[in-house]
Amino acid sequence: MHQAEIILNEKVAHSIYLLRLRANKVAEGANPGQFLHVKCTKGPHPLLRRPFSIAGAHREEGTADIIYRVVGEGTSILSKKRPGEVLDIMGPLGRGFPLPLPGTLPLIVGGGVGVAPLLFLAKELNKAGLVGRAFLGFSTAREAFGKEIFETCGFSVELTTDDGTHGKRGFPTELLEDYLKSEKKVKAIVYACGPRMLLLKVKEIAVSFGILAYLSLEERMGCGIGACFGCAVKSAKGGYKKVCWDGPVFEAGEVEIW
Amino acid sequence: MHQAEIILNEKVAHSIYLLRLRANKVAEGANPGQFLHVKCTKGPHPLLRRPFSIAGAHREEGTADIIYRVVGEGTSILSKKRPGEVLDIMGPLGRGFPLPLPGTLPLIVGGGVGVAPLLFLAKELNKAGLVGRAFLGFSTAREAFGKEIFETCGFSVELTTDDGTHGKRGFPTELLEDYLKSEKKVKAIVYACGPRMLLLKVKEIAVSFGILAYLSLEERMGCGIGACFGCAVKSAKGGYKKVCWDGPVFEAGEVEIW
Amino acid sequence: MVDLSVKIAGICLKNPVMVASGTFGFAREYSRMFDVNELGAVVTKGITLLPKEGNPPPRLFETTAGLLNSVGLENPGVEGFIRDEWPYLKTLQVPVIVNIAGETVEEYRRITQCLSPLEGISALEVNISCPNVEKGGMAFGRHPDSAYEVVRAVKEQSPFPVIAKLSPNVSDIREIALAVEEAGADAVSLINTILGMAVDVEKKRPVFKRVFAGLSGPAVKPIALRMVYEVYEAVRIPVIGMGGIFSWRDAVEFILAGASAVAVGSAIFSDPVAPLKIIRGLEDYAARNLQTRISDLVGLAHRNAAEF
Amino acid sequence: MVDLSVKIAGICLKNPVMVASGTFGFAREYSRMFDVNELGAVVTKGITLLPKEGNPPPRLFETTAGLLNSVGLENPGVEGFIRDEWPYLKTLQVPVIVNIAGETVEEYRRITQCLSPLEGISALEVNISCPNVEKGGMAFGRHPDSAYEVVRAVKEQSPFPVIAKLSPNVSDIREIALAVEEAGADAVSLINTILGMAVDVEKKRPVFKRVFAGLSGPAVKPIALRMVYEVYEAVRIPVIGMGGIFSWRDAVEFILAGASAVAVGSAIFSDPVAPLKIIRGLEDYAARNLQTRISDLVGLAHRNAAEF
Ligand SMILES: Cc1cc2nc3c(=O)[nH]c(=O)nc-3n(C[C@H](O)[C@H](O)[C@H](O)COP(=O)(O)OP(=O)(O)OC[C@H]3O[C@@H](n4cnc5c(N)ncnc54)[C@H](O)[C@@H]3O)c2cc1C
Ligand SMILES: Cc1cc2nc3c(=O)[nH]c(=O)nc-3n(C[C@H](O)[C@H](O)[C@H](O)COP(=O)(O)OP(=O)(O)OC[C@H]3O[C@@H](n4cnc5c(N)ncnc54)[C@H](O)[C@@H]3O)c2cc1C
Ligand SMILES: Cc1cc2nc3c(=O)[nH]c(=O)nc-3n(C[C@H](O)[C@H](O)[C@H](O)COP(=O)(O)O)c2cc1C
Ligand SMILES: Cc1cc2nc3c(=O)[nH]c(=O)nc-3n(C[C@H](O)[C@H](O)[C@H](O)COP(=O)(O)O)c2cc1C
Ligand code: FES
Ligand code: FES
Repeated sequence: MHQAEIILNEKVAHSIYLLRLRANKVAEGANPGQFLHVKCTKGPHPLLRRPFSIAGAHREEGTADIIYRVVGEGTSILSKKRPGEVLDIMGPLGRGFPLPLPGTLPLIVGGGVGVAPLLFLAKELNKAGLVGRAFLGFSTAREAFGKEIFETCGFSVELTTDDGTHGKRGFPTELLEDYLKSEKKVKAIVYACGPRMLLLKVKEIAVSFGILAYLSLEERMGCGIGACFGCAVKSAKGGYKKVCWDGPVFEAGEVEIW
Repeated sequence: MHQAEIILNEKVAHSIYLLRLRANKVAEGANPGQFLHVKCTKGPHPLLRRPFSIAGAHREEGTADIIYRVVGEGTSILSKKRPGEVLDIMGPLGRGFPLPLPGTLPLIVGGGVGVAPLLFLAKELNKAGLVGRAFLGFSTAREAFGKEIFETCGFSVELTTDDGTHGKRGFPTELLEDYLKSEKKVKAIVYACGPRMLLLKVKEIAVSFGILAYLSLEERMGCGIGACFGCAVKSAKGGYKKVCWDGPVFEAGEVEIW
Repeated sequence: MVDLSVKIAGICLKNPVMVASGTFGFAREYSRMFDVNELGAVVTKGITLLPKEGNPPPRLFETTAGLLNSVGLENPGVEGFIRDEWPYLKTLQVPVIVNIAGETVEEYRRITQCLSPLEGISALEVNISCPNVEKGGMAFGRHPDSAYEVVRAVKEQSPFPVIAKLSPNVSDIREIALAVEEAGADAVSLINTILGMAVDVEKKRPVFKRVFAGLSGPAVKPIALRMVYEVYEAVRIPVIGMGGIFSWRDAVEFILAGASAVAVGSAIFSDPVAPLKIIRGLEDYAARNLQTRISDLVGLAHRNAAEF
Repeated sequence: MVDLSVKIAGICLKNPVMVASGTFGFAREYSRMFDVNELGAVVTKGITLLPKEGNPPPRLFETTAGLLNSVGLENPGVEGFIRDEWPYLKTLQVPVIVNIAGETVEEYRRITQCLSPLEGISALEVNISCPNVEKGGMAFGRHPDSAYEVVRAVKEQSPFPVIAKLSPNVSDIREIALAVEEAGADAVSLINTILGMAVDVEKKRPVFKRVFAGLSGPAVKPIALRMVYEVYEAVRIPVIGMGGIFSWRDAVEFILAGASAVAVGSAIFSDPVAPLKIIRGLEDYAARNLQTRISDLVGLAHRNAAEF
């Protein structure tokens, strides 16, 4: 738990904000896929913290980013915070994306604000000398973000929108499938974050192509550190796993998404 | 109920703020002693509106003022509002101070933030060609406010503080009593607002000197318009009166303050 | 066009949004602020046989997202009501439901007799759930037998439909609902306030002179909703749902849980036109969900729960 | 210097602030964040005889100033607890209270037997109030006879003091408190969560698969406080108060209402060090009020209520 100063809190797309925090511990220790558990108010309502994936960590500046979509009370309060204000955060928490084995091509699949942790991942892959492909989907053009960052990291980026206003009309999982079909011999690993339907589809594709996929899941969270059993996801082996502690990133085969 | 734009929200003394609203209806219709019922947040908590006396109405500018002390959640939220934001208000509500009969000397007794409605009263008395004396009490020097305004309205002002850091050490009711003792023949009317102890003392003094006193009372409020029976004050005739509807200003003999 | 009308206890409401007893006075107060004829129905403050002083202040205390009240049924008595309040109420173009309370079964019977001649009353709401009085009130609503007795007595005298207003301060609200249904109630309304309290940490004593008070407001909504859901499954008479309704979303939750109509109470203090906003919100919701009649939504959560 | 220590059920706590079962895991999780030895006592997640999977997601849902949970007692079972959690817990320098639950009286008896050999357990907290399981749990806590039976069975087997954790979902919590006192409970703790629910208005069905869930958090505080006040008057054994405690002020309210100790639950999710802040707040409060012993404040609101 620390009090982190807000450096920046800016709209990057329609109802999507980037929030930058001065947070040395996060900047130094965070892995892509981990999250911050953020207190939106001091008061008793909304009671719970809100989890957000870390979208970037800048070790030199001692800062870290989250990118969030305004969907309800907590994120709406967040969007009104100004630089200079202080945010109470816990983290980095959870288990992030494992780096690919040498010689494996990273394929990134992101949907909507689920692109956030994948930006951080792309940067870290790039630092490790790895580049790959990114398939990104958004509802509509004005909600798209992040393309340039993937490109800066050396990724080739393909985009879809649900309504066809930007990139191809359709879903990024279709691009993934097409790519895998066309590149049969490639040894790939998939990293995905986005709506449940997207994750489900990625899992299906990974199974059918026999490749490894890592999915970042979402579940409502209480404690964020494994103490309350609130963030259960069905384990493939029976019983439940904790999204906050065993995840949020899981190998697709570990969990039952639906 | 109207949405009033905030023009100004400034500290005027330690933990005391003046908030100016663009509110034509209030500016035109308000009488001193009436109050506004203010919604501090859009959300469900704090649930209730907060009542504040009208501290001034500027008909020409179409604006009205309240002066509030930050004591809890609601007023703390209020103090963070900025000019340009909009406040949801009900009012002017309640029954204010009746003007004095001709030839009667108005004596004003205010304690702490209770001085707020009396500022408005002094201005209206002045407009009506009436001036008098004001006895104001504060806990300590840095919480004092309003003296100059009474003076501008032609009132002679005497001050007390509980700790003697400004004006006389003691309470404004002592000044009132001293004054009435020294000016036996004066035909006076007392207007008071402040903590319960002050009102009680004013009532006692009024009774013992046989003069009329009007007191502005406080009670926790729900509806603010006489519908919920929440803001009861014991009536001298038995039963209860509603502070929001029958008051907040009562002739001292109408109500039992303790 | 969405048809918002609902029928409860033989009364037709043009929309399912009423105001909760005790939070809307006798309608006249709020009629100065907006057109109360836009409401689905008006429910009056609780009326007793004789005038009632009510409890000493403080009577209200805010808690986190909730409100404790200890008004103690202050009201002008049935005669005062008929003399001072009814003349205005009877001019309304929406159903007027009169909320009644008593200390004995006999009092409930007599107040019903006094009100019987008033043409234009749409229904009586029998308050067997007020926690803020020394005698009667909630005491009746906590046991099936006494609840039965009171409702039976009112029903026997009343030319109007009878709605029984239930107390949430019970182990099993279905038992009470079944008892009042058996007694002839035409509908049930729930919940009344939940028994709560607050302590003044400076004075080191309870905030209220009567120690306990009734909790209402958004804080209680999940509890109220659960009880509506339970009662809907237990009885065949319509359910009027209330307790913490603040937005149209809350109202929809109650309707899906089984409420044929809803009442807005404490939220009115925050926003007097909350009921009107809720009506509009319901209309939009129904339209968005391709429902032509709001009444088709009543209890839908039960059917969908079975499938999930 | 204020003496914050209190004694409950024969256990000495260096301060009256514990954590509530189920919100603090097995202490190890939070020990990574702060020194849990600063707490008055640690209470574990509820343990059952056999491992329990718990309920399908979603398990949590936020309401206005409250939290609905349907965790369903997921836990590793008593053996798993002894193997995986106890080794850490026994190293703590503060009292450890183990919360237990069962579907039958026999299960409560057997789990008590399994735990009996563990030296270092300070007390058992008998959960007869969990609303999130199919069998047992709250069912026991809603009737004086079954509450008596469970507590009696545990008490007979237990070498440790026994705390009975009461359900608020009853008409009269004093009846249950009296029954467990009679059964030999050394203390009572209250409240567990209140039965509530939420409806998903888009999916038009209950949010939780089990429909009902348990409400906790600031929303329930006035109700919890009232029950503590009631129970304090009814029984002679000490009362541990909980339900919505968020700040030191809330804790003081519970203590004045009759709680010898308090537990912080949901607030920990908002602020993991809330219990520590509350301890400091209590200390300041007591000092400001010229109390040298916090225990002198217990129940003070009752004495002061009589005079006002
Ligand atoms: C590991 C993880 C990482 C996430 N990363 C991001 C991210 O990078 N960017 C982003 O925009 N969103 C992210 N989310 C989702 C984000 O947490 C929710 O959008 C946010 O909590 C909504 O809060 P609200 O108050 O605005 O909405 P509310 O009005 O409270 O609710 C809107 C919806 O958000 C979900 N939600 C609310 N509270 C929680 C909670 N405590 N835990 C989980 N879900 C909740 C609920 O499903 C709810 O229906 C992530 C979630 C998880 C679990
Ligand atoms: C007719 C009237 C006129 C007032 N005029 C002024 C004024 O001009 N300036 C000023 O600073 N204050 C005024 N007050 C008091 C002001 O309403 C309270 O200070 C304010 O409501 C506190 O809100 P809070 O949320 O900051 O404090 P909280 O934390 O809620 O409570 C602090 C205290 O304020 C009181 N309070 C809270 N809610 C209400 C309510 N709905 N109605 C009445 N009292 C409440 C309670 O006694 C409480 O103990 C007036 C009160 C009344 C009844
Ligand atoms: C100030 C106040 C007064 C009330 N008076 C009555 C009453 O006279 N009769 C009654 O049956 N219910 C009364 N109630 C209960 C409400 O009608 C309603 O059942 C309860 O407040 C829950 O709804 P809410 O959360 O929307 O307020 C009163 C509630 C409040 C807050
Ligand atoms: C997520 C969660 C899990 C809980 N698990 C248990 C449990 O296992 N055993 C138990 O007796 N109470 C359990 N409770 C109830 C709490 O211990 C406590 O009684 C209740 O939450 C009220 O306190 P609060 O409002 O401070 O949270 C749980 C509560 C929550 C929120
Ligand atoms: S959020 Fe508490 S265990 Fe995951
Ligand atoms: S505040 Fe409702 S009657 Fe005065």
